[in-house]
Amino acid sequence: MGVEARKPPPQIALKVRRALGGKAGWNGVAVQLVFGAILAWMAYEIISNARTNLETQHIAAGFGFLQNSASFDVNQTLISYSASDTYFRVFLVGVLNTLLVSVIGIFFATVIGFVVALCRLSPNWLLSRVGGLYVEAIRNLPLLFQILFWYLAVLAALPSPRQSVSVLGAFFLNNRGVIVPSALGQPGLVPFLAALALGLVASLALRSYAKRALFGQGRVIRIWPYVLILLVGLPLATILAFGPPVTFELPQLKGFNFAGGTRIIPELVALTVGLSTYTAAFIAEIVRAGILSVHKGQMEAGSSLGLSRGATLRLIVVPQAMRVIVPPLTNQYLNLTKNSSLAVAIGYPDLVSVFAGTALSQTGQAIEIIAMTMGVYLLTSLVTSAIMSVYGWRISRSLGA
Amino acid sequence: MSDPIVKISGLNKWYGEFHVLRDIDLDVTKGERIVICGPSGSGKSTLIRCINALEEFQEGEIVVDGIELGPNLKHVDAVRREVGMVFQSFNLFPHLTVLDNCTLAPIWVRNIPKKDAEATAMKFLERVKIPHQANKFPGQMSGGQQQRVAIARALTMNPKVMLFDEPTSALDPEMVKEVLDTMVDLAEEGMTMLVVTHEMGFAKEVANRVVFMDAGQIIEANTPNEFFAAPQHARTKLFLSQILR
Amino acid sequence: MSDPIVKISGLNKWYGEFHVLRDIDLDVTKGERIVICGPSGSGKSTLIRCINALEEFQEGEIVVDGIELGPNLKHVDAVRREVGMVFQSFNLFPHLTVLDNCTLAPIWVRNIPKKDAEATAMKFLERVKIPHQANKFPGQMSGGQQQRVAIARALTMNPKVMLFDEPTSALDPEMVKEVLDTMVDLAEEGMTMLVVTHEMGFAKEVANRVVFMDAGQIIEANTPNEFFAAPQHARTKLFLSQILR
Amino acid sequence: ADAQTLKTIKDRGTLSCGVSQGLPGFSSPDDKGNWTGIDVDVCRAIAAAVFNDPTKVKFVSLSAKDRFTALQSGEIDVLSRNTTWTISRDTSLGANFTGVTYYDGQGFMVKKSLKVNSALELNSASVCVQTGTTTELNLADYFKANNMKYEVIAFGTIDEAVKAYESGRCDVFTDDSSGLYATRLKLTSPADHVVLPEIISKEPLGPMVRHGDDQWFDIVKWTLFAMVTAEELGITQKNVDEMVKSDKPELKRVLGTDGNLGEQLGLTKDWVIRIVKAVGNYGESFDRNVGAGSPLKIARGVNALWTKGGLQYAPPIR
Amino acid sequence: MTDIMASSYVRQDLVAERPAPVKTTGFVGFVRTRLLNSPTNILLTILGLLLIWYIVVPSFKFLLVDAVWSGKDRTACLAENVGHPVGACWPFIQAKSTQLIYGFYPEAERWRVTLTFALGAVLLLPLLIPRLPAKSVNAGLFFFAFPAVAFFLLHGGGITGFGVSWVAGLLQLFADSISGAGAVVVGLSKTSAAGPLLWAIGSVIALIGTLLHWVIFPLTWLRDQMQAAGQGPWLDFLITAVVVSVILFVLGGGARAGLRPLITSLATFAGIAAVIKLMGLDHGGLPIVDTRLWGGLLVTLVIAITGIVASLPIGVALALGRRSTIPLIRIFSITYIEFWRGVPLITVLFFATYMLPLFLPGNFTVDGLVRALIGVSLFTGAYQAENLRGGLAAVPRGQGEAASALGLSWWKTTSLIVLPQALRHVIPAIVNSFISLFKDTSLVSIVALFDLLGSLRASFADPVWTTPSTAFTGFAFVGIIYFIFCFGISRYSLFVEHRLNAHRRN
Ligand SMILES: Nc1ncnc2c1ncn2[C@@H]1O[C@H](COP(=O)(O)OP(=O)(O)OP(=O)(O)O)[C@@H](O)[C@H]1O
Ligand SMILES: Nc1ncnc2c1ncn2[C@@H]1O[C@H](COP(=O)(O)OP(=O)(O)OP(=O)(O)O)[C@@H](O)[C@H]1O
Ligand SMILES: [Mg+2]
Ligand SMILES: [Mg+2]
Repeated sequence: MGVEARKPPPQIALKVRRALGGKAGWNGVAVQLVFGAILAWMAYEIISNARTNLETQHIAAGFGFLQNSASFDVNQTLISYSASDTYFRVFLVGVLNTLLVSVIGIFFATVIGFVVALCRLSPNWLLSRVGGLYVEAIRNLPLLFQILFWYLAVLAALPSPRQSVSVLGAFFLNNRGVIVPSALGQPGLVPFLAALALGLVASLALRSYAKRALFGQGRVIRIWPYVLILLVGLPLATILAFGPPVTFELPQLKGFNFAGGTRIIPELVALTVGLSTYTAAFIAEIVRAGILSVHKGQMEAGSSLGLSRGATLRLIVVPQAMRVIVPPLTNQYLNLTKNSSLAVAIGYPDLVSVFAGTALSQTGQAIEIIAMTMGVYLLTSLVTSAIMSVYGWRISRSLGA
Repeated sequence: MSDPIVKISGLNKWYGEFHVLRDIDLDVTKGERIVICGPSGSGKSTLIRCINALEEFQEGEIVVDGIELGPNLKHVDAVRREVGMVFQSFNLFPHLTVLDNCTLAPIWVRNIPKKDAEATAMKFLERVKIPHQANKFPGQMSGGQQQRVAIARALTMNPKVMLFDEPTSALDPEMVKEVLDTMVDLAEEGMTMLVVTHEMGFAKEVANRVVFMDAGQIIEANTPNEFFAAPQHARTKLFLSQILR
Repeated sequence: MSDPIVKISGLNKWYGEFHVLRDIDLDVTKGERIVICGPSGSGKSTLIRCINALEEFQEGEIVVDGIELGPNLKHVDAVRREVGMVFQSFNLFPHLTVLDNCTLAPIWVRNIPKKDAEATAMKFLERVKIPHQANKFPGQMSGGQQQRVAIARALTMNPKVMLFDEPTSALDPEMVKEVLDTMVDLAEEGMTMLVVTHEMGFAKEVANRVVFMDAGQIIEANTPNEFFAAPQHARTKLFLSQILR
Repeated sequence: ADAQTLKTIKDRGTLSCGVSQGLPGFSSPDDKGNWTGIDVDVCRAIAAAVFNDPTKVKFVSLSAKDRFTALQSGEIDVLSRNTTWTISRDTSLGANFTGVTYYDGQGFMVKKSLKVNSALELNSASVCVQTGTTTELNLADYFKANNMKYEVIAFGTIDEAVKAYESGRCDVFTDDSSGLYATRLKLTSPADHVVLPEIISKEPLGPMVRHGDDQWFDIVKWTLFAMVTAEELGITQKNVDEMVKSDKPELKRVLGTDGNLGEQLGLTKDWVIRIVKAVGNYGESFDRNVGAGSPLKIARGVNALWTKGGLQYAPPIR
Repeated sequence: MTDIMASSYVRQDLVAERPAPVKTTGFVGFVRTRLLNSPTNILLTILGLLLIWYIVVPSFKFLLVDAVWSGKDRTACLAENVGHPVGACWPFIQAKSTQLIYGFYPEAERWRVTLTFALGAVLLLPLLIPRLPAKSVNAGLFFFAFPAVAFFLLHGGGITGFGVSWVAGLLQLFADSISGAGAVVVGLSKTSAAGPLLWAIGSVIALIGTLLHWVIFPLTWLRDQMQAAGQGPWLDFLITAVVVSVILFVLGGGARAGLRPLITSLATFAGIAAVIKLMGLDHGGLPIVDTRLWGGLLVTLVIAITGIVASLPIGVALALGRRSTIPLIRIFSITYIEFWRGVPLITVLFFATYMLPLFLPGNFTVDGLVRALIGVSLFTGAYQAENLRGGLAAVPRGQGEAASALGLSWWKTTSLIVLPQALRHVIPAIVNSFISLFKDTSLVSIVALFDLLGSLRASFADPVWTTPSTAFTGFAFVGIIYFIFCFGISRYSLFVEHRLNAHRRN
């Protein structure tokens, strides 16, 4: 009686046309050809101009310069570096310095952002106003302005090394940065670190054990006293047993500067302060929106089931808010990383400053160096957005919408 | 019927300057099913939320199963454990499966082992006739199914009293019935229930008492038969004439 | 009635692997009014959208007023000019006034001077009885009014055939009638119409032929009298029993 | 950037000249944006030679780190920005120096209050420097050679470096010694700072052009030589008109009344006259910008003519 | 009270409303409920008060109480001369204010900047007030006429040709390049293994170039004739006006559609002619002020406004390209967008400022400011594309279908139905990107353009004004300017958003 369902006809010609030209078919192919020709023409123009320009100036293109020695110094390096190292090492130094400032910045931006968001959400009128003031003021001023402010204005306000502000005679603040005692490893260091690691692992194990106990037998275990013992007691015990793990070398004013101790340079401080306070204002808005996006009924449903306020927040509100928060939050992290390139304005040796700045002007290999610099940033953001789309895909699956 | 399990006396509540609940006195005995109705804004939801300590009140007293909720909201947690609540908008947790929705409170509040909690939850999910959906997320279910899960979730805490705040008014007409059926079942098992609803069929079938509220006060309370057949107060008459058309 | 203005033969369509339309043959003569009905998902909307080239199809042929639409959708623009379409969800352009909605296509497709286009549009707006609303925005009108504007908008292009895809199912009950009345007027003026609808009253009153579809096929087609009085096929009977209750 | 620089400039109507962002005596703008300085004079001299109008110059202020990219890319026609002549700059940068406008050497400036008398006492000091300069490289060499530790803080522009030095971020500011004197003038209280006696490097500063256009290279090179030659021959801004009438063979050649040396360069016969009228001879320019007639008051020293025991020596114009 | 336990209860007398026992409204209630309702809240209130105390009071003191209001140089702002700790040094701002606004723009010519600002404001304000009529004319003036006028006002100079010359020049450049490419390929063929093939390809390309030259010959000839005649741009203008008007007239449907398009076109050209005459563009125009002399707020505004105006069409094209089904176009759009969004703006600016000429023909220079503008526009365009993509996705599919069902082509559907709706959806997002663009203009100070922030930094270098409070004063002043602009725009965006939402509701 009825017509049975059949397989569709293959229509290969149509499919090929679609693949080549999209919905527009052959017209699409034609458009593409023209467009491709224009692109090719532009690429040709650019390349041929660059080639003739470079040729007439006898500039050697290529990455050979990376092996030459840089012969300039950098005032903050995470890996050992001296003026006789290569430009490639300068590149690494720059990348690491960029990562350093990004990681620190991201940490503080997140902390400040969440605190400000909580202030804004607080039932306390005054505090929420203060939070709002912070967000509005910070968001409406250029970041470069803020970084320069922190650097120039605050640097000018700080005293010289001889008039340092000293805390307990061990920490010093002056216009050379923050000087803290540096730790020198002692024989007791290894057991101490081992104990610390042990304590950490054990605490984590305890936590999952407690969760299992709750789920398995319905036993509630208060774990914080044990955690305290593990994390504080155990290391203390090793100190008693093996002696102190480190001795501190106190900074001493010697000559012009402090000798001994570790110094955090003011460029790093200004940059991280600027980046993290700026990004924090945006994060605060994201977090606030995320938390407000969780319906009020969810909180009520939680409390009507007898869950405590803390448990409701932890088990119900936060997981739901996180879905809303995480994607834009990642964007802000990316922005912060990109914005760290403003370091060039205050002489912090990040990638743009030492590599696309100093190395470029010493070698003149503009095309190669700028390409490498842009490549680093591009790679970071592409990898991050790839991770984020996987995350987004998993969320939409679990929501089952 | 014996001692009251919920005892409300002299309850007064204000929102700012606005006097929402005025001198409410209401005793609910064990096993009693009370339907509360009244025009919009009359304070029904507010009253029911006061019983569950979701709202503070300024005067009066609510005693639930011997635990006193003064104006200071002492004993809030104890009361909440005795009282289950079902909301108009379900308020299921969208990030948890149906089963996890139902085991969350038993595990974290009553510290019941997960296995046992799941067994109990499945029992109640069977009672609301959706055991096979246990591993779905709320977003994948129809409104009626969601509301039934919400009922099951409240039941897993073994409450002595169940509060319903217009449980069917956010549902498509076809789904109203399945939820009401579940509530009727529950009533037949002897659960003490306070239900805010405009489903008069349900009231007639199930309620021991119908309470009519207006302007924050209890205007009239009566058995369903008498209430519908012979309303006493002018406002009740007006309201019924509108709603029964 | 003379030569067919719409001629569908051997039409087959797939969504991916899913066979939505199966061997559809249907001739519509000039002035004929056809009502298409059938259960949800049976392919009614898909069929009607094929006629307007809003969907592609893989096998068969559709000829509208002598213009052929093969599987490759040749002559799309020519066909669309001959065919007017009214959607379930109106799809009026919210950023344009009612008048602009109606003059847009005449001006930009037929290159008619704005003055003339406006005069024509007003004529059709009068026909659907809302000339005084011409300068309102669609968002400011009721659903019924919006749907009537949508009909007027389609008419301004002087189509030879009008397609309606459940024009009343997104409307509140009070507004269904005003739209149906407009359609009845249109039918009386002799417009060729293909209407997907479940309004059986309309079918009885207006249609020359009722086509019943299920699972992507035309199961039965007959005059309304015979169709409703003596359905032949078992599925038709089942469907009618559900819908006429 | 091909062999047509002169034509391009003539078509455009202005010379595009890269200068510093503000180094008094060499190139610095006043409040109204008028540029002065010895480097600026070189640009004006070229413009005068080409257009007979020293004002047809567009000055592009560049930081040290951007200057070579700007020259390479064709943004500027000539870089006259206290740039040190080195072999690597002549080769790998794709540009050539055309001569030396100023023989300089790198030095250090410190606050008087630090009571430092020699650069060898600078162990563990913080040093502010402008990035992308030979200064930055010499600094590394010097401290390494003398086995001293230091901290370098490199800034994009000289102003930033000076600002940081003044606000106490560094103990030492290093630059070419001429630059140090110039910089000191810009400090709030110049008297509180001293320039240390050590000169740690050779810094011949001069204009630079791109590779690949020998004609343009010659023009820039000989513009500078013309200024030096003019000083040698005693031609000054004031007396140039009279000198034209002289019948000394050398003067006639130089001033174009005899032969067509200027035209061989691609300019006009009277090119030297144009140059001297516009900016004067080398000595006049020196005096006006950095020497006795300027606030800098730098002595001629090695920058005196070779006839006076200095290094300035121009090949003969013939 | 009646016995509630009885199954029947009827309230006889209604309870009257009475005031709450604890006041929760008014100031006292406010303080009680929002500030002091629990111990934690009291603590938080104290914390808030402390914060305010430590931020507001010192700022107030610095900006007003301890400030110095007049003086000639730094000595006026030194604590030892004033006798108390010195706050803001306002005379510094007075001395530098023109530099902060105009940069080095010649004093005699500053009226031109002021006039441009005024013109912009006069055109922009009515555009921002939703109630005022004639939005499209206004927008046309602001987005098309104003930029051109502003260019000639700010930069100066005149025109020697008009449409014909410009088009001819552009086409000739294109044809030259193709011929050049052909020659290069032919040249390659001599050394390459696949010589004959390359030779053939090269010849074909060269031939195309030659053909192009022939095709555009009438145009170039016309241009050369006009230039030889030395008439100024008027003849060219006349020809352009006639040609464009006729094309518009014919495209608009000829006489049937009425004379409106023709009249509009002629009126526009009359306007252009008036401007040319008024500003004397036909004989040189105003004296040229090189962009190197521009600075301060002027540069900030020029970059921000040009950036936003130029980035919109780029964004629209890319957003549509990203939705296109044509593979190459989609891939190109995605690559473009992801590229620009992945790199920091300052590397883009650096690239545009110092490296762009490397990729241009040797004798072809682009002004430094223009290069920054190009960089900023391309960069912002990518962000705008993403904004717009959101807007396009928010337009229901039925809209496009309804339009196609009416017989509108893809282009008309997109430009008449889809885009206008999408744009409405994204106004807030666009305004937000304007704010970030406005802030980001400050980065040009890193590539040696003196915008507001750059001018501020430059002014710090002036030894005449160095005092301990100079930096703070400068930052305070410039910060206030930035804040007023950004905060103002963001409030405006909120207002527009609310208005649009209100519109959607009814
Ligand atoms: N948080 C609040 N703040 C101020 N007024 C409120 C608040 N919540 C409710 N109200 C007011 O209190 C009154 C009673 O509200 P309630 O929700 O209890 O009414 P209801 O009888 O449940 O009405 P409905 O049938 O519409 O749900 C209403 O007038 C309402 O506007
Ligand atoms: N774009 C699509 N892709 C895949 N399947 C589709 C698509 N559109 C419709 N379908 C499927 O095709 C079938 C026919 O759809 P159609 O909309 O034509 O049904 P209908 O008869 O109009 O139903 P209704 O009365 O619900 O409107 C349905 O099963 C539907 O799920
Ligand atoms: Mg309610
Ligand atoms: Mg349908």
